[in-house]
Amino acid sequence: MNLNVLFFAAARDAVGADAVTVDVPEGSSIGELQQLMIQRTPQLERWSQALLWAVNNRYAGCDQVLHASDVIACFPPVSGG
Amino acid sequence: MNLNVLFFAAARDAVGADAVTVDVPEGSSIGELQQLMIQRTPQLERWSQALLWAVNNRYAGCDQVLHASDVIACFPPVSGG
Amino acid sequence: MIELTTEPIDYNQLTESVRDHAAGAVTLFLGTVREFTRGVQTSWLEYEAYPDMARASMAELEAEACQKFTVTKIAISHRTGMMALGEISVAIAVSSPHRDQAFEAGRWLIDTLKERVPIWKKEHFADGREEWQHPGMTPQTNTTGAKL
Amino acid sequence: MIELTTEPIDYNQLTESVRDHAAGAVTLFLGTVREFTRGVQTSWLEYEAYPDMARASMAELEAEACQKFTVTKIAISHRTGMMALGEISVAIAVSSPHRDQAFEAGRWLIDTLKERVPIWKKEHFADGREEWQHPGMTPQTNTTGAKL
Repeated sequence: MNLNVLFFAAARDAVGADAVTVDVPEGSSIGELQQLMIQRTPQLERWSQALLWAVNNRYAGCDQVLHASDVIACFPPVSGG
Repeated sequence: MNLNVLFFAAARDAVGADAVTVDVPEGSSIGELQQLMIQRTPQLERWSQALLWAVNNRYAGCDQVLHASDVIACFPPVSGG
Repeated sequence: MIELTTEPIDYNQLTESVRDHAAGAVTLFLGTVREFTRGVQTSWLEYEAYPDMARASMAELEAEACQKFTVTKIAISHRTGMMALGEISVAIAVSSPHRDQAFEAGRWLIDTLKERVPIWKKEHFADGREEWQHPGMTPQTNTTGAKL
Repeated sequence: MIELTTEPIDYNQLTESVRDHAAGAVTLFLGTVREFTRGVQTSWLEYEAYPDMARASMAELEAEACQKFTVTKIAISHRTGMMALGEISVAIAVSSPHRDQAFEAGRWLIDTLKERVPIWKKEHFADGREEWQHPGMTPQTNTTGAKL
């Protein structure tokens, strides 16, 4: 299935795009998506311990299973306020 | 010596005046002044444990010795804010 | 900045007066006239001050807070006279490089102001009663002292 | 009330929105752009948000604070885009019957907003460097990751 992934802040700078579309097997998890993204964009490796993921506007853990309709985002630790 | 004593809030209501002049011996203390005031105005008795005194805009203890030029004030526990 | 006023407090001006490029945080505290206290309805409040000492005492608080906390600027305004429900009786603005100290100093200032500054509040209740508020003296005591 | 805006924050309006006859206390917190951090001079800041999630996340904070604390009303506004020294990046207003809870809720809201809400700050330093701020990643790490 195709997933659209949004990137923000330094993660967007690393990827070089606001969003990318990736093709993953049905039933893939956030953890698997992250591995794939790091393969495609080695600059993300540096963030591997710190990268945060959100699905449908909520933080998601590594084992959350993804669906084609999900709104997925990836970003570094937040620093608002 | 004559001392002018200011009263505020419920203490003023008890005394029935914003200020009174009392004649006390030279070298009198706040404690002695309070005893005298309670004799003159028995309604103050009720506040005897709680009455606060100030001399020249600072809180004063019972044994502070008074001088004719002092600005003296007497009032109940504060409740601003 | 220290102010004792009979006019409505302009907390916007107070807050602007503490803003500073050295500060990353500003806290503002407003004390407002609350309608219900322990189920009893208030109609309006009256605040009385011993003005000279109240000003001196607030200036002392400001100086003491600058010693105890890492603050950039402090502004305190207390209003006296009659106040309707919702009106502001006191405003305290603090700026600091960091938020921790802005919160701590703001909290300490209002707590200590309520303990020390010679200002008194008289409640005018909806049932027509009126009563000076004196912390540490129970309402029971207040009521029985009716000759006051 | 939750707001994510590119315009200057009107903290006066925010504060008015939480005032209430049920409240005896209002706290307002402002985060402002500070000139010096650990001796390094900032020229201006840039804030970026993930807007949909930031709004949802701030609304969650508001709901959670209403559970954890005795509060009357809460209003949160965060600004994004470029901000000059002294400008307000975030404002949080809380009203409560009593001051303890107004302070506690205000403190918890800004602390938790900084942990959770997907907004990022980029420092533009006076020496021309620029750097995304990421808590938990040391400036050292940030600098060596220069390909980013």
